[in-house]
Amino acid sequence: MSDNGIAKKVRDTQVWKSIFRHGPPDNARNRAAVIAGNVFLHLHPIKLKKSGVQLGYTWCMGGLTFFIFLALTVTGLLLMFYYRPTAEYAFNDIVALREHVPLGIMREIHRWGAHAMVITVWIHMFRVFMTGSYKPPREFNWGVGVILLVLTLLLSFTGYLLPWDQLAIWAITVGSGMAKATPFAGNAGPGAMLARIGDFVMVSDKNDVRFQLLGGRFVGEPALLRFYILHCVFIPLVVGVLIAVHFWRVRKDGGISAPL
Amino acid sequence: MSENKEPGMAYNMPKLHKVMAILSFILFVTTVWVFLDDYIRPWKAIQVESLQIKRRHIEESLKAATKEIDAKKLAELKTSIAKGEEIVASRKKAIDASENDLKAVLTKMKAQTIKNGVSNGDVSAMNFQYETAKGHHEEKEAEKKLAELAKLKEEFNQGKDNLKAFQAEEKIIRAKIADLNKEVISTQKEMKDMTMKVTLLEAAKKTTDISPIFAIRNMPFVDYLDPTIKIQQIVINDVTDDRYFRQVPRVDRCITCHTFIDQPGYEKEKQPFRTHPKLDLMVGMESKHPMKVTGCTSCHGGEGQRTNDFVSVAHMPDSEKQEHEWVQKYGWKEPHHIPNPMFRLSQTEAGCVKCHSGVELIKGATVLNEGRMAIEKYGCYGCHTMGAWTENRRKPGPSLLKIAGKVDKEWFKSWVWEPRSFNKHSKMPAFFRQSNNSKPEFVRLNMAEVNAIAEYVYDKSKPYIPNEKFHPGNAENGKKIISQVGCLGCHGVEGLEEQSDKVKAYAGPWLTGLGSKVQPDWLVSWLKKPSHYQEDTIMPSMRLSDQEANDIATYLLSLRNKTFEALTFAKLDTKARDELLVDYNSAFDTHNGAMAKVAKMNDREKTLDLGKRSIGKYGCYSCHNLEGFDGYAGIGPNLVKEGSKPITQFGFGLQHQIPQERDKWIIAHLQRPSRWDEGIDKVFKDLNKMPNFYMSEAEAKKITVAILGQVSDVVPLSGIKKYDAGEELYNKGMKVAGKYNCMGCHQIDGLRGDILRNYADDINQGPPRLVNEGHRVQANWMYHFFGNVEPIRPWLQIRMPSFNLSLAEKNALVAGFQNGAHQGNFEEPEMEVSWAPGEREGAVKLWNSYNCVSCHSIGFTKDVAQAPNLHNVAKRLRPSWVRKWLKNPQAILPGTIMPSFFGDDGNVPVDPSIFEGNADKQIDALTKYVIELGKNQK
Amino acid sequence: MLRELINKLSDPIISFPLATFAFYLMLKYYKTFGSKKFAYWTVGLLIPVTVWFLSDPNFFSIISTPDNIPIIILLVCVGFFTWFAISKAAANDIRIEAGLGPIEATPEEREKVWSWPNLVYTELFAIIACTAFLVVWAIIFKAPLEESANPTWAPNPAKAPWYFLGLQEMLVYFDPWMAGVVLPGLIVAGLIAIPYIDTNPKGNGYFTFKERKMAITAFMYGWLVLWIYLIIVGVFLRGPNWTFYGPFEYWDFHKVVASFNVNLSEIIWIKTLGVGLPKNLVLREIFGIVLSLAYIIIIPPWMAKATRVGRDFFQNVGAIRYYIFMFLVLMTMSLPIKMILRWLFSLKYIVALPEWELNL
Amino acid sequence: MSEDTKQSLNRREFFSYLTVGWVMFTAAVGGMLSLAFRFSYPNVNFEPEMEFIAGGPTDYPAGVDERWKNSYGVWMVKQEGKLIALSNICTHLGCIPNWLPAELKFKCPCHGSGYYMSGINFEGPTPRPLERFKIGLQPDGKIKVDKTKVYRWEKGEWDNPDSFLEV
Repeated sequence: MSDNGIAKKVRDTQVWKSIFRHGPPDNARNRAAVIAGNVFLHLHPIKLKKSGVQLGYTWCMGGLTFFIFLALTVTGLLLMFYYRPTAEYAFNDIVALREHVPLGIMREIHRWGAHAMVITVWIHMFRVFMTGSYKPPREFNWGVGVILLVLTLLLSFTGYLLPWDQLAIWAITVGSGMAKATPFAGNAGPGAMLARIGDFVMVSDKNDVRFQLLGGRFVGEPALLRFYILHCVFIPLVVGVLIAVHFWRVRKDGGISAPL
Repeated sequence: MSENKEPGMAYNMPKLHKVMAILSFILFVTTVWVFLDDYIRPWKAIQVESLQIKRRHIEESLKAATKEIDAKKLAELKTSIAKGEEIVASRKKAIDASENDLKAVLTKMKAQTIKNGVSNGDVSAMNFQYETAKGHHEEKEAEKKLAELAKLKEEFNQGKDNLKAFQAEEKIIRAKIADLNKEVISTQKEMKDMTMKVTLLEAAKKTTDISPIFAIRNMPFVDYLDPTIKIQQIVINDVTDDRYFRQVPRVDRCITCHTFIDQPGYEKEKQPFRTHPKLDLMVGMESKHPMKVTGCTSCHGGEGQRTNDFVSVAHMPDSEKQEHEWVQKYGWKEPHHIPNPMFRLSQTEAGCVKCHSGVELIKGATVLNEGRMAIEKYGCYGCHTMGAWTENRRKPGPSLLKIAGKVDKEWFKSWVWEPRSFNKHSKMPAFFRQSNNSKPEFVRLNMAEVNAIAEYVYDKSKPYIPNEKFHPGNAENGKKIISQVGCLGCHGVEGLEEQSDKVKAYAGPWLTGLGSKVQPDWLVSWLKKPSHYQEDTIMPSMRLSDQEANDIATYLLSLRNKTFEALTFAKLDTKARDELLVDYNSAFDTHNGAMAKVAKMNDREKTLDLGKRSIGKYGCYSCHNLEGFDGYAGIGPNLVKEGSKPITQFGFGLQHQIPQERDKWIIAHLQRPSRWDEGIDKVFKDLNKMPNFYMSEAEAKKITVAILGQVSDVVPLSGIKKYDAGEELYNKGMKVAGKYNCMGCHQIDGLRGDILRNYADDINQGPPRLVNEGHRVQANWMYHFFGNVEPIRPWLQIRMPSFNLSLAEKNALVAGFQNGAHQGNFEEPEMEVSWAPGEREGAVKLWNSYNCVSCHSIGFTKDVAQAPNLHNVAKRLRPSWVRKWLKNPQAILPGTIMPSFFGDDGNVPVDPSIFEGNADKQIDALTKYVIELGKNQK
Repeated sequence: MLRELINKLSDPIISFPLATFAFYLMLKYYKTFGSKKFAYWTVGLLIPVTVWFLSDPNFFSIISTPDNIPIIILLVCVGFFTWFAISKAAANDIRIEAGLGPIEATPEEREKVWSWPNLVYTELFAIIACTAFLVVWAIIFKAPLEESANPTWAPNPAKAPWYFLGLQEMLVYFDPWMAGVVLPGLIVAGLIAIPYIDTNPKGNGYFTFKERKMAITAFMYGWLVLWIYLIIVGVFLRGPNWTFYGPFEYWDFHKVVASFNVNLSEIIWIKTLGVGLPKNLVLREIFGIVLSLAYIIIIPPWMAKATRVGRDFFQNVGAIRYYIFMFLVLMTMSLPIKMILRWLFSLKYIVALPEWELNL
Repeated sequence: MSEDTKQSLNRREFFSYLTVGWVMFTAAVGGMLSLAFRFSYPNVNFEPEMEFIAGGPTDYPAGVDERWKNSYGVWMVKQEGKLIALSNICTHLGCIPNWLPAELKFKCPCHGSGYYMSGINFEGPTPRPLERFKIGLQPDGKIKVDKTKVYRWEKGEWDNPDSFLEV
C-alpha cells in the first residue's frame, strides 16, 4: 500500500485511528498488532507453524464448519422473520419463503448449508483422527469436538421438522421413535414394563423421554414448537459456548496440531 | 476482623462460609416455596373431596349389591365347586394326557407356522419375480418362474392345510379338556356372574383409596408421571373464542372441579359436586348436547379455561344472598376484566341463543321463550335489529294509513301524549312526560312535536268509509259473545278482567274506552271484516252475524273514558315549532341561515315538516305504517350482539345504585329508560328517546335473558343447530302461526295455548290442542280448511276464525304442520276400504258395542254432538292417526273425553270374542269402518 | 444383464462382504491406493461408469432427488479425502521407513509464519469459495418441500434424515433400543474415549498409517463401512417397506422379498429339539442369553490370554483400557455378526423377549 | 463483628457452616433444575382422544359391531366368548376394509385383502392380520378401548390379557 494519496488521508483521520490502532500490516510489529488487536482475529495466534496454513494438511474443514455455522445463524435469523412455528402456518410460511419472499434462496442456503455443515464436521473429525491430533495434550478438545458433532446433528435434526411437510414429520417420527425404545425411560424400551405399580404406569407414552422431547405422544404442534426453540435458541447457544471452548483450547493446547 | 486474615485475602474464609450458608438457606427455602406454590392449587382439594364423595356412593351401592347376592346360593355354589374339584381330580390322568396332547399339537403348530411363514414369503417373492418378468415381457423367464411359483404355492397350500388340521385337532383337545373340567368350570362361571357386580364395585372402590401409591402419584415433581389428581378439559371445536382476528376453539376446564357433572347419582351433593339437573337434555352422553361436544361455557358463558380461582372463572351469583355468601367464602367480586362472565343461573337459557338462531321459541327454554314473547308483545324489533328470529316481521303497531277514518285528531294527540291515560294496558309506550323531559321548556317543545305529528299523520291519511252501519244491540249479549268466541285469545277486554288476566293475551290491544275512541260504524265494519280497513291486518274475521257484530260493538262502545274525553290538547305553539325547526336546520347551517330557511316556509309547510321530522326522531314509523317513510331504518341500536357489548359502552349516568353489570343495566333500562338522563344537563335534542313501556320487573328480566343471549361469539357452522328441510319448513310454518297468534288459542305441540287457561275446569271446551297436527289431518283438507273454515266441533262456543291468509302463508302453515309431524304432504290419500271376510261384521259389532254414535252423533242421531262428525274422517284424517288415536287417545291428548277403549296400553280389547280378542285387528276394522262412512256419504 | 448383476451385487448380503473386502485391500495395499497413478486411473474409470449409471432412469431419479445431493457431495468428499489422507500417510510412511520422519516435521514446515496475511487470507479464500459453492448449490437445487404434513398417511418409505440412515439401516437387524439408543450412545462414548484408549504416542500431528495400524483400521472400518456404507444403503438402496432395491431397480411398491425370520429359541427348541417353547421366559431364551453374555464377558479375557494380539495389547494399555476397548469393538462387531446371522440363518433375535421389550 | 461471634467460629463450626452452605446450595440448585425438568411435561395436552368408553359388554351381540367404525376406527368383534377391539386399517396399504356379514369376512376394497372375523388375513396382498387395540372393563362395568396400545398377532401379542375381554 502506498504511503500517499487518499488511502493515507483516510488512515490519518481520527475515525480510522480510533478503530485501528496500528499501521498497515506490512511489518512485523503491525502484523502482530492486527491479530492481537482485533477481537475477531485474535482467535488466531500471531504466528503459526507453516503446516498450519497449508490446506493439504489442515483441509480447513473445522474453519469451514465454523463459517457455515455463522452463515446458518445469519440465514436462520432472517428466516425467522417469515416463519411461524404453528401447525396452521408453518407449512404456508415455508411455501411463502420459496414463492414470494425476496431473496428466495434463503431457505435453500440454510438447508444446504446445514447438510454441508454435517459433511464438513465429519470430515474435520476424520482429518483430526488421521493426523492423530486427538493425542495428548488435545484429548479434552477432541471430546468437546465430538459433542459439537453430536450437537450439529441435533441442530440439523431439529431443523428438519420445521418445514412441516410430509418429509419433515415422518422423518422426525421415525427419528424420535427411537427415543421410545430408550431402556427404562422410553415406553417401548426394555425395563419400561417394570416401572409400574398396579395401574400407576411410570413409563408410558404420556411421560417418557419421547413425550418430553415432543411435548406430546406424537409429532404434533407442541413438537413443532419445541423443535423450533431447540433449533433456534437452545442448541445454538450451547454450540456457541462449546465452539468458544473448542477454539480457546486449540490455542491453549498449542495451536493447530503438528508433529511434536 | 482483619487480624485473622491470611495474606492476600480480603475476607476471612469462615465468614464467607457463613454468608454462603445463610444465602444458601434462603435459596433453599425459596426453592421449597416454589414447589409448594406450584403444587398447592384449590382444585386439587376439591378433587380429593370428590374422591371421598365417590367412595361414599360406591360404598352405598356396594352394600346394596352385597345384599342382592343370595348368600345361601353362594355357599351352595362353593360346595358344588369343591365337589366338582373332587370329581375332576379323579380324572387327573385323562386330563394330564389331554394336556400333553395339546402341548404336542401346539408345538407342531408352531413349527408349522414357521414353515408356513417361510413358504408364504417364498410365494410372495416368487410371485413378484414372475410378475416383473411378465411385465417386462421376458416370456421364457416368466414361464420358468410360473412353474416354480406353482410348486411353491402347492407347498404353501399343503402347509396351510396342515395348520388347519392342527387347529382342528387343537380345538377338539381343548373341548375335551373343558369337558373333563366341566363340573368346576360351569359352576365357577356361575359364581363369577353372581359376584360380578360386587367385584367391579370393589375395584371401583379401590380407585378411590387414599393409599401411599396415590400419594406418590400426586406428589410434587412426580405428578407428571401418571397423576390421578389432574386438570380435566374439553376442547370445543364448535364454539370459538375470538383472539384478535383468530377464532380459537374454546377450552373448558370446568369439569376439573365439577367432577360429577355428567354422572347421574350425585344430584343431592353440594356444589361443585352436583350432577347436572337436566342430564337428559344437557351434558349426558346420550343427550343432544353431550359434554364432550358442547362443553360448559358454550351455554353458561364464563372463562372456561381458568381453574385456579373461583372468581376469575367469572361465576355470577344469582341472588344477593348468594353474592353475599360467595363474598364470604371466595372473596367474590364483580369480574370486571372478563368480557363475558357466566350467565346467572336464572339467565342460563340465554346461552341457547347463539347456536339455536333463527327460531323464535326454543323447546325447553321457558324463560327465554317468555322473554321473546314479551319482546314480541312490545315490538322491540320495530326499532332495534335483533337477529334472525325477528327478521321479516310485520310492524308491531296498527297501520296509520287510514287513521282519519278511525279516530279523531284530538283523541290522537292526547293518546300520543300519554297512552296510559286512556288505556292502562296500552302496549304503546310513553314518549312524553318522562323524568327526562318533564321540565316546562321541554314540555312546551314536546307538545309542539305532538301537534305536528298529528298534523302530518292526518295530512297523509287516506279517506276511509266504513262498509257497515252500526245498529245498537244488546251489550250484555255482546260481552258474552266476546268471552265465548275467542276474542280473549288476542285481546284483554275491560269488564272481563278475570278471564283476560288469566290469558294475558298480547297480540291485540286491551279493549277499553272504545266508546271514547272510534266511530261506531268503523267498529262494526272492523268486526265484520277487518281487512276492509287494513288489508294486511292479522285481526281475523270471526264470521260474526250482523246481530253478533252489533251486540259486540254495543258493548265495546259502552266502555267510555270520560276523563280522557274531557282532555283537550293545547293548540300548536308556533313559536316552539319554529324553534325546533331552526334547531333541526342549524345542524347544517348557521343559526341565522337556519332562521332564514325556516322563515321562507309557510305555516302549513312548517307544521308538516316538523311532523315528519318528529316522526323520524321518535321512530313512530318503526311500529306503524306511515306514508313517507319507506326505507327508513329503525332508530334503536342494533341488539344482535348486545350480550357481548363491553360494559364500558353502557352509560350508567348517575344511577350509582345500579350495579355495573350488563344484565342489571338492561333490566333497569327496560323499566325506566329515561333514568340515565336524570340529573344530567342535556339539551332537548339529545334526550334519551327510548320510550317507557311501564313493564314489570318480571317482564324486564325475561326480556333481559333474551337479549343477553345475543352474543358476538362466532359459532362455526358445525356448531349451529342445523335444521333439515323438514324442520326448516316447520319453523317457517310456526313463524306464520306466530304472526297470526294461533298459539293464543291453540296449544301447538305443547307450546303456549294461552286461552286454555280459561278452560281449566274442562279443557275439552277450549280450542283443540294440536299435537302432531300434521299427522292427524290430511294436507289437502288443512289447506282447504284455512280458506273455508267450517266448524268441526259445533258444540264448542269458541270459534276458529277466518284469517286473512295469503296463499304463501297457507302453504307454509300446511307444510309446517306436515313436516313437524314428519308427514309427506300428500301421504296417505283416502284409503280404499277392502274388507276381509267377516271383518266388516266385526267392525259393526264393535261400532255398536262401543256406541260411538252416542258422542259422534252428527249424521246419526238428533242428539247434541260431543265429538266431531265421523262422516268427515275419510277426507279429513289420516287412517294411521285414527288407529293411533283409537289405541290410546290419552297418550295424544291427555284429558280428552274420548274413552280409551283398549286399556291404558291399547292392547286390552273390550270384547274378546271379536277377532280372537286381537286389539290391533279390532282397531284396524274400526278405522276402516269410519273411513267407509265418509265414502258412503259421498 | 450387467445392470442386473450390479443390482444383485449391491444387495447388502453381497455388497457388505464386498465392501469389507475392498476395505481390507485398500489398507493392505495402501501405498498403491495412495498413489497418484491409482487416483488418475480410478477417476478415469469412474467417469464413464458414472455416466453409464446416470443414463439409467431409475438410478438417475434416485440420485437427483434434491435431498440426496448432499450424500453425493459427501461421497465425493469421503472418497477424495480418504484417498488424500492415505496418500499423505503413504508418503510419510515411505519417508519414515527411509528414516526421514514425516513431512510435517521437516524444519521448513515447522517454520513459524505470520497469521496475517497467511492464515487470515487463506481462510478468507475458503470462506469465499464456500459461499459461492453454497449459493450456486442453492440456486440450482430447490430445497425439498413435499405435501403438507398429514398424520394419517405415512409416506412409504418413511426415512429419517440421511445422516441418521445408518442407524435406521441398523433397525433391520436390531431393535430400536439397540439401534436407536445403545449403539449411537456407544458411538459417541467410544469416540470421546478414543484419546484415552489409544496410548500410542506415535503419529501425533502427522499423517501416517504404519505407525498406527490398529487405530486407523478400527476407526476407518467403523467410519467407512459401518457408517458411510450403511448410509449409502439406507439412502439409495432402500425403497418402500424398507425392502432392498438395486440401483437400477424401479421402486415397485409391491416388491416382496422372501423373508421369514426365526428366533434362536425357536430354532433350538422347536426345530432342533422338537419340543414346545418353555413357558418360563428366561428358560425359553436361555441359549441366547448365555451366548450373548459369553460374547461380551468371555471373549475379552480369552483373547488377552490365548491370542498374541490380545496379549500384547493387554500388556501395552493395561486392563481397564483393554476391557473398554474390547467392549467397544465387540459391540461394533455385533452389527456385522447380526447381519451375517440374519443372512445365513434367517435369525431374527438371539434373545427374543418381546414381553420385556428386550430383544437382541 | 463482635468478640463472641468470632470466638464461636471455631474449626468445627466452620466445617458445619461450609457443609450446610454447600449442601443447601446443591439441594436448592437441584430443586430448581428438577423444576425445569418438570416444566417440560405439560399438565394438560390437546391431543385427540385415543380412549373411548364403548358401553357395556352386553351391548354387543355375537359377531361384528360397526358402531365405532366411523368415529374411532374400531370394530368390536364378539366371538367364542371374547370381545375384541379390531382396528379398521388394512395392514396392506392402509385402506379401510368393509365388513361383509354374508361372507363373514372383512374385505378391503382397494386391493382385495381379506380377513377373517378374528382379524387374521387369509387372502389378497396383505402381509399380516389386522391390529387389535387394548380393551378392558372399567369399575363401572363399561368397556374402555385404548387405541394407544396396539396388539399384533405376528408378535404373538394376541394372548395378552389386555387384548381381549372375556364375556
